[in-house]
Amino acid sequence: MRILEGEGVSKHFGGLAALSNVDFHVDAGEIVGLIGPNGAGKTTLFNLVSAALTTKQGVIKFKGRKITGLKPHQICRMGLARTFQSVKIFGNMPALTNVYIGSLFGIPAGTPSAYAAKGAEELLEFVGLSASKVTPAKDLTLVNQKRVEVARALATKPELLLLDELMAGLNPTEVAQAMELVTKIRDRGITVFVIEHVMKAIMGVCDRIIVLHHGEKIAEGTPQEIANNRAVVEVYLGE
Amino acid sequence: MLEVNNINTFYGKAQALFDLSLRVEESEIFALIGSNGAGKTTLLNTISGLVTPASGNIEFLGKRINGLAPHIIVEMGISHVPEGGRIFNEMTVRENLEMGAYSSHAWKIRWGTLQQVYEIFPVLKEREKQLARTLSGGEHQMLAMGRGLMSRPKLCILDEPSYGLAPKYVEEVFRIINSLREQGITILLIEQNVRHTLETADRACVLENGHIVLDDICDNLLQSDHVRKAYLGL
Amino acid sequence: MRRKLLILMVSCTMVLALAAPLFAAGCDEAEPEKEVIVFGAARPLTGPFAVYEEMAFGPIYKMWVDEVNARGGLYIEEYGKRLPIELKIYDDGSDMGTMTSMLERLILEDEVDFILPPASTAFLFAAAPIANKHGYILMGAEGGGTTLTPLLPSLPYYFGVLNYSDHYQMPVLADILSDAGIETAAIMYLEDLHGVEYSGVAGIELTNAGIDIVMTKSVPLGVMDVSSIINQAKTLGAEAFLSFCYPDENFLAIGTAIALDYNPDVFLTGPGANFAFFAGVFGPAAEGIMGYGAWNTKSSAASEDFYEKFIALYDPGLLDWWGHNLYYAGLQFFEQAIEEAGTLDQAVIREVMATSTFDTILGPTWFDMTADGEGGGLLAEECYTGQVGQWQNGVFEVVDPGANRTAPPVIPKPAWPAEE
Amino acid sequence: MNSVASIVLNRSFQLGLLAVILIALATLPLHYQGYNIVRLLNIFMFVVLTVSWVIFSGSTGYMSLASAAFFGVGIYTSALLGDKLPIAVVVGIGALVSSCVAFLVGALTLRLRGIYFAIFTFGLVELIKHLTLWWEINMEDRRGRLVVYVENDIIFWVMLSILVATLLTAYFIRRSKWGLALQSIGENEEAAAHMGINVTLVKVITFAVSALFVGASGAIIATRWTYIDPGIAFNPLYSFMPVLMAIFGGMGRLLGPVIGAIAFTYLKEELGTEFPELYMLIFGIILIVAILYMPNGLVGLIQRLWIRGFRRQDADT
Amino acid sequence: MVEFLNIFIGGLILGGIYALIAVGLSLQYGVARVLNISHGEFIMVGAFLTWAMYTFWGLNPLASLAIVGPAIFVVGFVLHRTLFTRLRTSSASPAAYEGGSLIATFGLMFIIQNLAIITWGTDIEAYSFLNTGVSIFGARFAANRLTMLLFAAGICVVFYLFLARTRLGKAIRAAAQDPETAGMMGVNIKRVLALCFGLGALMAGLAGSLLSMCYPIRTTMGLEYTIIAIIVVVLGGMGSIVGSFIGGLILGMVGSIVLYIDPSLSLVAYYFIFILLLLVRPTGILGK
Repeated sequence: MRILEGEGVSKHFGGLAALSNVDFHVDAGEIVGLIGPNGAGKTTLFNLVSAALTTKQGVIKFKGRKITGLKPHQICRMGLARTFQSVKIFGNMPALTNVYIGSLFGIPAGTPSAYAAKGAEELLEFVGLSASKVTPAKDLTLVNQKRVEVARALATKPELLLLDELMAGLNPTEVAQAMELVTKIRDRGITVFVIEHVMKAIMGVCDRIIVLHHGEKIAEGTPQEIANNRAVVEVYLGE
Repeated sequence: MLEVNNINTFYGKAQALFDLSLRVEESEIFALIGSNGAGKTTLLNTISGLVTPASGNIEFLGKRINGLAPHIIVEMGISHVPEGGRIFNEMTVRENLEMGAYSSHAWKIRWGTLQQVYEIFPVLKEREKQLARTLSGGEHQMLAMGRGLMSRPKLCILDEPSYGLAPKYVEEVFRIINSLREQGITILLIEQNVRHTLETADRACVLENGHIVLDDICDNLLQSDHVRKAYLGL
Repeated sequence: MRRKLLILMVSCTMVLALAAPLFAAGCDEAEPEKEVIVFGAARPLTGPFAVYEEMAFGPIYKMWVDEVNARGGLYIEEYGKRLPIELKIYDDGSDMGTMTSMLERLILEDEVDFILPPASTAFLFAAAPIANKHGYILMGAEGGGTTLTPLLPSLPYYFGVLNYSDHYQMPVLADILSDAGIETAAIMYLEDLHGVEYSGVAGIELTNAGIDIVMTKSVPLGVMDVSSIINQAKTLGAEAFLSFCYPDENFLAIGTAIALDYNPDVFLTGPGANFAFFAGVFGPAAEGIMGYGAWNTKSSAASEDFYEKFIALYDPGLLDWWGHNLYYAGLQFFEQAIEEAGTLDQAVIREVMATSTFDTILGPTWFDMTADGEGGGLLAEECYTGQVGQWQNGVFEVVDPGANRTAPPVIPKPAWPAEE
Repeated sequence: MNSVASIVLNRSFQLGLLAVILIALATLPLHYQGYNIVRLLNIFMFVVLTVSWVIFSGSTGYMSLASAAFFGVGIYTSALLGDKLPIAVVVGIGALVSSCVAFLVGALTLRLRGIYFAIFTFGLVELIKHLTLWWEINMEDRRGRLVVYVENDIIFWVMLSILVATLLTAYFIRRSKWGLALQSIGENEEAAAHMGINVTLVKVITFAVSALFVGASGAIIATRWTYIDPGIAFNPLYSFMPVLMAIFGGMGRLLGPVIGAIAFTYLKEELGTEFPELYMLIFGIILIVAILYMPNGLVGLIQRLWIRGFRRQDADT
Repeated sequence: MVEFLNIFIGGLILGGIYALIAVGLSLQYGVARVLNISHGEFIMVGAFLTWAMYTFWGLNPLASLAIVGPAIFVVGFVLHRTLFTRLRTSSASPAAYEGGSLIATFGLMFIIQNLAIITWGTDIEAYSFLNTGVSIFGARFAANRLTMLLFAAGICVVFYLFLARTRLGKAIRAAAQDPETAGMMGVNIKRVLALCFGLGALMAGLAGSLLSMCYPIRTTMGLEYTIIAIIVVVLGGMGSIVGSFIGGLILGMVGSIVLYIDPSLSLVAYYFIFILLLLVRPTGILGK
């Protein structure tokens, strides 16, 4: 089943085409990777899907329903959550409150606050941060802030999670932990769509990879296919 | 060349560096390895004067530099290429490079230096008149490094030069780091790409929670069990 | 826990702060012997209206207080002795809310014996009901207006001294203009009570006198360029240009008219032209410019004396040839009424003021009260020294037809001086 | 010490104390007619303005300079309807009209952030002022209006009610889910939107709610002024003051703006009466010294002293 | 044609003075991060110094620019080195610094105004300088206003070249974008920030000097000019010097046109244009 699909999605900034006519889809239960050089339009695509930017050309569907034109909070409540390339946490609030807000507002009918609080604690533990519950989020390290973002996104009870460069700046050991986290998220029945530069990670966890270059989709396939794709090697992977 | 002796640094109330010492010798690539939050960037900021250590001292070419303002430290020959590049987006590529040569001795010879930088990074010459924000990610990092070289540094501090770059550009960055050493510039490097870094650098130290736990030549570190387990994921 | 304690501590402090003055008010000591008469006022020492304090009523009430005290004070029969005057001036910062509060503070908390008026028409309007409620006499100095006239029956304690648009100025202007054979006039007025009233009354009076008003333009407060208006008046060939604005705009209008070489037969401006420093700013260009409200040293011997006293104390440039003698006369009237009443009881003094005529620098002076004698009053027409003035050879001459005139009007006015 | 503290910290004791203060205030005009009524009235007004400002701007970080617009709308409501309807109804209408204006402004300014929002709202005050002026002069040939006169004690009671309503609203918003949403908007609006918060709705409604109290206090205070014109009603002072008072008091908690407004109003009046010639100078110096030495406002200072006091006590025992 | 010239040159005159008032504020906010509410007070002080020197010593107002500018620059520079530097280093965050400096400039406004009132009183002052007509293709303008325009334009151009071409100018622009990184490049940040504040004050002082030739002045007029300056700066885009020029010119032109059609609507038009433009471009004309 296609949980997310886009047809002819384009975006222009001024005269510059950030995305032109991209078709893509994500199937339920998959982990899909989105790679490409900086400025290829990866984050723009995420922004369009999550409605941080408005889609004027092309159609994006989530669970078969057209979501172009909806507001971010509506998309979130439909079950699509995301994290951000540059972290956007609620810095002066404790880590737990960050997650709590996700569970309070992320679900259409809202959650009774007691349940929400309990859920938030569980999720913080899930991402391995139960020790820093009361620390203001801005005092956490970048890695932990990204984890808070993941927990916060999960708190909205999503069916699809967009992860934007979760692993940038991590050392190989930390990358391995992050990969494990992504797999665990999928094991909870959540479809994952990731942007990553760390090839080892992307090759290791993704079922399928989409490659963007200059706003166009240049390749799509299993990690094996991508690694051997001439065009991808040329513009992105290098010899 | 650079000697850090027993420094303690605080961020607000939290101590970030504990009694930390290290030495960087002339014309070597010295790498700092550690997980996020270990204090690597704090250490670099302490060296370049953005953060003042609470105690201890830092000497560069035999002169004490801790407590001096950043602009004086630049003048003495330390150039800091910050994490993420932090180029001036609303200025042209050329103006960014000129800013790199701001310190007075470098300013006088900036046109000569500019030609040298353009030789190392030909793409910057092509983009000379563009606003820096129109550059792609790879070019962005080139500009940051080029700008760092404009001050004719004796010691160049590179804070995660490959952060967020496509694999193809990561190769390019390491190639450039190597070529800098060949020109006689000493380099202090932070990188997450641990294997690549240890293969490129001469010596490295491992920083954990504000303490140095290992300090050795890279070949030894590559063999170390601790490094292999904690940083290479093996 | 600390936070709760903190909340508690602060609330306690609040309660104490509230209770303290109540307590103090509750245990008033026995009334001591009266030693001094206190006059209180909320005046604009700062803010945009501060200019009034410096140039209009301010110098006059200070001068008057000093004079009275030099004589030993006001003789109050009730106490059988002279009591000196003390001033209690608060700064209202040119803010209406602050002014009303300060005025009530003076009356209720400081229990001053008398109050002096705040500055500007709008503030007078707001002060009058407060003064009336507490039974304090309010002499209106800087301000007054047709809007207030219908309210007079409800304001028995209000005594206005300043002349204004239909309080004789515009009718006199209309006479002067029609006598001189002026047929067309252009009006520029400020979007403010003053401008609206004057342009409205001038419209009626001039039209009645057969003068055609060819242009009426309003400008907002803070306007920075009026050349389009001057150009238009020039194009229309208006023989008289009337600027019902404040000094800022009036100065701008004159400067622009000089630069654009628009020299109508009559150039009249509102507040600004009446100040002595005006002639200094414009030099020979001031010649022939008219303004409303007028007196000068030739008006009477008493005026001459007042002028001498004033310049002995202040910079002559501060002199106001419209209101200064009126404010001073108002205070002289007030002073004599208090002594006549022989008490500080304002109701008694009010009756004296409403029914008596006293000698002031204006000559015999009285107020025209509302028909039933129960309301407030305005200075009588006969008391004014002049309604319209004109700069002639450095003197602000009174050019009203009739006995007040000190010089005939020069119409058309002389040309602007040639470039230096 | 301990037993006193436990009594003092007892919740019902605190509530009781609050009730006593409230009753004391409410019955004050019955036995006292002096100037303190007016003084308290002014303080109440500024507390209302400041707390209303904080309800929206304090948590969302959008610095609104529109208070003067809502205040002025309230004032004009009173000027237009004051003599036709009972004063309580007029105040209610003033509140509602202000709130509607705020709703429209909020809906219009959604795209503006930071300083642009602040100056936009300020420009709006000026636009409304000049439009009203232009309308009065060109369409009605008048300038300014007389407002119906109301006794001080009535004004006092109405203002006290508005104050209580404002404080209660601020308190409950702060403690509710809604307050959390506001706070998260202040921390990071984009993230808040992606967490399922309807940021537009939350902002606009809060803005409209905060304007309710500002409009109401404008409507009632106008009756004290008795004569108003656009320049008086839409005085930008009433946009700046709440901001200054809130920062002066410290915005970390609800008490900060309250204390800030009280201290500020009191200080301003006392200086203006005690040192009329030098009060701006002294006031300016106090502001600068305050900002240099009390980075967290008055409340921050009190807290610091308080904690220090505690430490000393601990050290003594 | 004459009418067009009247409107056009009238607009340039207004626009020139608006731009000059705004550039200083833009520099102070854009680089030094101080939204200077006391900006208008510096304008007022400049105007009064010029007036005083003209009235008492007969000094040509244009010559007094050379005295007023440097004097006010020093005041601004010292103020920043003492007050604002201290505030900046003690502030927990950039946002806290912006709030704190806003309060501090409010304080400054009160202090400067009170000192000016003590020195010069509160009455209106004016003097007549070059108040003669000059004819340009049949349209007449006051010579003092044209002089004001020429000087304002000259000052703005020199200032623009300073920022675009010189080493210090580039340092200022770099510091505006990222002060910390500029420091890493060898820029003495404390000095550059103080310099910017001083230069902002200097521009205000010069604007005041020029204004006093054409308009009556009062010690209480500062805030009105501050408001104009803030409006122009926001219209142009915060931190963009060129934006301030354009914003000033747009307001000037709009003002001139509306003054021609219906003077009473001029202020309404200013604010209407301002609000409309912000709604279309939420970060000003040249903002990012």
